[in-house]
Amino acid sequence: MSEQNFDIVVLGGGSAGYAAAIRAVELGLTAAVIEKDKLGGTCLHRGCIPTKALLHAAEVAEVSKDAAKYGIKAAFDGIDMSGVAAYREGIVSSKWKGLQGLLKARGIPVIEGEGRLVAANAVQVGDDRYVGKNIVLATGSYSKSLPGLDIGGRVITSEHALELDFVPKKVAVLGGGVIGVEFASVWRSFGAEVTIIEALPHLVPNEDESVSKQLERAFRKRGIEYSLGVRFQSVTQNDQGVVVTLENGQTYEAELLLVAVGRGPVTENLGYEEVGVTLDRGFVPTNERLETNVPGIYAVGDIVPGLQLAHRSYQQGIFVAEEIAGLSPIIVEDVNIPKITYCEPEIASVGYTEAKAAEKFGADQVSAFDYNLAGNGKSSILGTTGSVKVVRVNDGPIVGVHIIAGRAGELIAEAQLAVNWEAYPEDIAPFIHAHPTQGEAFGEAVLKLAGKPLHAI
Amino acid sequence: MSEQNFDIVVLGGGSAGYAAAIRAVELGLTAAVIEKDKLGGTCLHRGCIPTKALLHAAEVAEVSKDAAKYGIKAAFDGIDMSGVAAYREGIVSSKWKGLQGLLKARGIPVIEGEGRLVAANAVQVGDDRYVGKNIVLATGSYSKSLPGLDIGGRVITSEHALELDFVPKKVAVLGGGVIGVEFASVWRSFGAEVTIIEALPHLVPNEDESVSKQLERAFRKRGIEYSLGVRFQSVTQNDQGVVVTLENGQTYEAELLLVAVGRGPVTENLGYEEVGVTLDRGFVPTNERLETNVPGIYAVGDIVPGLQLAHRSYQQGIFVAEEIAGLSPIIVEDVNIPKITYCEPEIASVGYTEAKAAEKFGADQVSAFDYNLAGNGKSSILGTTGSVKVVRVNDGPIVGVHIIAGRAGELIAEAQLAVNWEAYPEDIAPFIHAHPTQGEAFGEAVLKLAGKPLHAI
Amino acid sequence: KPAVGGGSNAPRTAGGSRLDAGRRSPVVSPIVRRIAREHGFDASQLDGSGPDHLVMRRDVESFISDELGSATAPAATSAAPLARST
Ligand SMILES: Cc1cc2nc3c(=O)[nH]c(=O)nc-3n(C[C@H](O)[C@H](O)[C@H](O)COP(=O)(O)OP(=O)(O)OC[C@H]3O[C@@H](n4cnc5c(N)ncnc54)[C@H](O)[C@@H]3O)c2cc1C
Ligand SMILES: Cc1cc2nc3c(=O)[nH]c(=O)nc-3n(C[C@H](O)[C@H](O)[C@H](O)COP(=O)(O)OP(=O)(O)OC[C@H]3O[C@@H](n4cnc5c(N)ncnc54)[C@H](O)[C@@H]3O)c2cc1C
Repeated sequence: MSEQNFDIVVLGGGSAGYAAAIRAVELGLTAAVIEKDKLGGTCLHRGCIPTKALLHAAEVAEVSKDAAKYGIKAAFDGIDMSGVAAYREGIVSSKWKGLQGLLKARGIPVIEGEGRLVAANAVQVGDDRYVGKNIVLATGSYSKSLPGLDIGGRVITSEHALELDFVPKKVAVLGGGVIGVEFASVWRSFGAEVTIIEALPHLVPNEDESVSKQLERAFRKRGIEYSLGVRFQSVTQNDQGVVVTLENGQTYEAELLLVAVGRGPVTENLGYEEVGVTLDRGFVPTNERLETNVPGIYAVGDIVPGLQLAHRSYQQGIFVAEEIAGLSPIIVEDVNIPKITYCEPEIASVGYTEAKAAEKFGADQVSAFDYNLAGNGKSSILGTTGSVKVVRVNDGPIVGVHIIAGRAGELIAEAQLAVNWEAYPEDIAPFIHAHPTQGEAFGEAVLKLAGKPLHAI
Repeated sequence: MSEQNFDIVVLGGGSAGYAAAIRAVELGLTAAVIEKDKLGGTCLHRGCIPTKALLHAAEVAEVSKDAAKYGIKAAFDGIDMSGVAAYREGIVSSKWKGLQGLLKARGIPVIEGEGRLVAANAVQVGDDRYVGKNIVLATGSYSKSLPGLDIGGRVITSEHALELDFVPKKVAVLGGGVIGVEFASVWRSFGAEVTIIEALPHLVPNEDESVSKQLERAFRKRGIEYSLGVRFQSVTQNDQGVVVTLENGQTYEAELLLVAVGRGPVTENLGYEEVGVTLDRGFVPTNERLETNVPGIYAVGDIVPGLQLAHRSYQQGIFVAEEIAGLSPIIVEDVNIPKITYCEPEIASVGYTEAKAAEKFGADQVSAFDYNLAGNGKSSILGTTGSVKVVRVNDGPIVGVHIIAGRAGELIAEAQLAVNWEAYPEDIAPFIHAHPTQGEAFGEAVLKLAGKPLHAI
Repeated sequence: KPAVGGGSNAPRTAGGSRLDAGRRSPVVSPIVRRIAREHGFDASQLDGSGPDHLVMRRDVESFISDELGSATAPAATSAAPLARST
């Protein structure tokens, strides 16, 4: 039984937790990270990084299949899943090594083991007690299921889907959100027949409706099937496969069912409630400065209600360290955090959808322009279509940007600055985007909203 | 013999000219464009667009060759140059159609024919006279050669290189600037042996030296040879090929020599001097509001000394129309215009190089950080390396951003806003970039300069 | 040397410009506009030292330190970025 003291004890070494620790030591504080599994958490080992590796392998497959369109002779000859696995694991392990080195270089102890909150200022790991002037809870999230839907056998979650050593012939995906459409996209590129089952009326239902509709069209063209607006009822499985039944009686047969219905917070049996931390459906509510109801205990990352994204986790981790150090960092609202969905075509957005902006500012107070990428040279060269929609308050700032296109993800960085800095289209208009880039489409939409369209009417 | 009157008569229908006309009619002015060849000019027909199509075909070839690294089975089987040509021509002709439609919808007459400035307010085309309250000269540029170096036979310029119906076995490229390295990159991906001959000590000599050096390393790895710092002396050609001799006596044999030593202004024998427009080595000097020494005559695009880029042409075209309309548009300095070189790896930059910033602001007044993409997840996933360098004035704004990486081009849009809006690293730091993107590398460099590195030391 | 331009990022002295309610100088940086707003004035009422009177960040910052007697922090650290109710 030992006791160690730190300015900050961080429970959970995912994106949110390690960012808090890094920023803390930069500010001259001492910090320790307690991690029961692998430093880097969901994002590095089971989330962002390995899925994006699969998605890039899928892109390579698509490029190889389509090469003739560009005058390149190449014969696509299938997927080598062990090669895909080696590539994916190689990326993850090199990033993992880098991250471990980073914390080591910073002198941040990473304590291996399962931690439990045992007091408002202490976490216990086995026999050892880690006392912090402040505690940061960062225990992350897990793949949820639906009531009565048991995971196991042919009914899998994203963790399992990542590691499949074969390409299913036919697969059903429950949930048309980010994770569902990303796996659907990969499997389709790898040659599977895919059906997505989404209870809401649209795929990626959190995006601007025009983006959802374009994704639906694009997926249909790619041969990805989907059922929208009808809820899942039950699934049965046997040696051959699964049969999924919807509430309207419709059934789907497949080799596997991926359950991608969201991520729940990891907060059970960790001592949170015993120490007095209020939970709300398992999540940890905080004030806008990320402090829980117990003074000195903060929460960051996926356990905090709102967007579940790695860069929000980084931001919150940094924020809390600065807050504890007395720096009064600025608050970034969830709506102003960029979101990317890495299916093909990609989706990227920041700020209000057109509908939400109309609700918030009044329908007659907002204008939007959706620039079709058919007018964008670089997109045509890449063989991709889609659009860039920009939403502004009239005589006011840009409040939303919504993009769908191959490679859309990189285009949101600029929009993030525009929205967070409350730029008017008129502020951006004098700075013509480099030609030919996909980013020009954002420029064209902005020029149009500034009343001076160039390659648009 | 007819005479027509307009508010603005634009001589030359390239990027600069048509942009001026479009903006003019938006502002309620009347405008006509005189074009002797094809609307869209160099950029659309012989420049930006067709070269970027070739570069994308090259990318497809590289992806096909490398597919196994990502677990994709694909057999690369060579280049089908007629397929490449069909793809390239398809893109150009569809953009051309779109552009013609755009001007038509705007009601802008495009007069076919070779124009000649015959008075301070008039351009003559054949028997017809077009009188403008203002004249905008936008006659663009052509591929230059060196004194004593005749173009012809196996000694070609970019216009010819674009349309080659075969892949040369071995090719020499004179000039390691943008156009030279882009063609070198394409040909190498298509299987040619390539040697670049550059008189200055570095490839892409206008870029930050660290970028030039990284490009040189990357090209060497790709098997692209180069000779730096020694000047071209002469070339001979026969049925078999060319022999290039440098001033130090070194010779290079090749099938073809591409001359890519810059672009000269198209201003000869167009009546400019007769009407009193001062020329400087063929270029048209202007004041900072783009007016020539003859009141009412403006110049835009490649004939104006400085960067020769399509988006600068758009910007200048728009600027002049607004200036004539009395809107007092803001001036964007050349240094703050983004530049992209689309070779593999791509280069993108805006603002001052580290060396230029030190010269301008004082070496002890600037700081720079070069974030290595080895630390960037998305770049590793894409299989690309490189770096993002950010240069700031201490306690002051970001004044330069220099990127080299696969797909770097799209990353410069954000940097363009940061530099032109005088952002401090501290202004950007709270807005963590979406994960995983290549744009995060810019974010990491900025965080470091703001004194709060995340994935860096 | 390009014909356009004049070194807008140079730390040129901004010269004690005063607010003038009748003035409408160009402002193109939302950051510059915001720093001014957070200090209770409208940046476009300054006589900018950039090309064509463009109001540069240095103009706003020197006005704040000379006239308001306070130092400026980078815009983002000084306040929450938005009060988005129109
Ligand atoms: C398939 C998938 C794809 C995704 N793709 C993206 C994407 O592309 N971009 C993006 O921004 N986000 C993506 N996400 C979301 C992203 O992974 C999460 O938002 C992020 O990982 C949350 O970070 P966190 O630190 O809050 O939690 P986590 O990363 O879950 O980390 C929590 C850590 O706490 C540890 N822990 C838990 N309990 C204890 C305990 N009692 N003791 C010690 N340690 C404990 C866990 O082992 C874990 O390592 C994806 C998620 C998934 C599942
Ligand atoms: C190989 C290559 C690649 C390039 N790649 C890029 C790139 O990726 N990105 C980028 O930004 N820039 C690129 N550029 C540069 C870009 O093409 C030029 O900066 C741009 O085209 C300049 O526009 P402009 O309107 O000034 O001139 P131009 O496009 O040259 O247009 C001038 C027009 O005037 C017409 N004209 C000339 N004289 C007369 C006359 N007497 N009467 C009537 N018409 C006349 C010509 O026919 C022509 O159509 C590239 C250039 C080349 C050569």
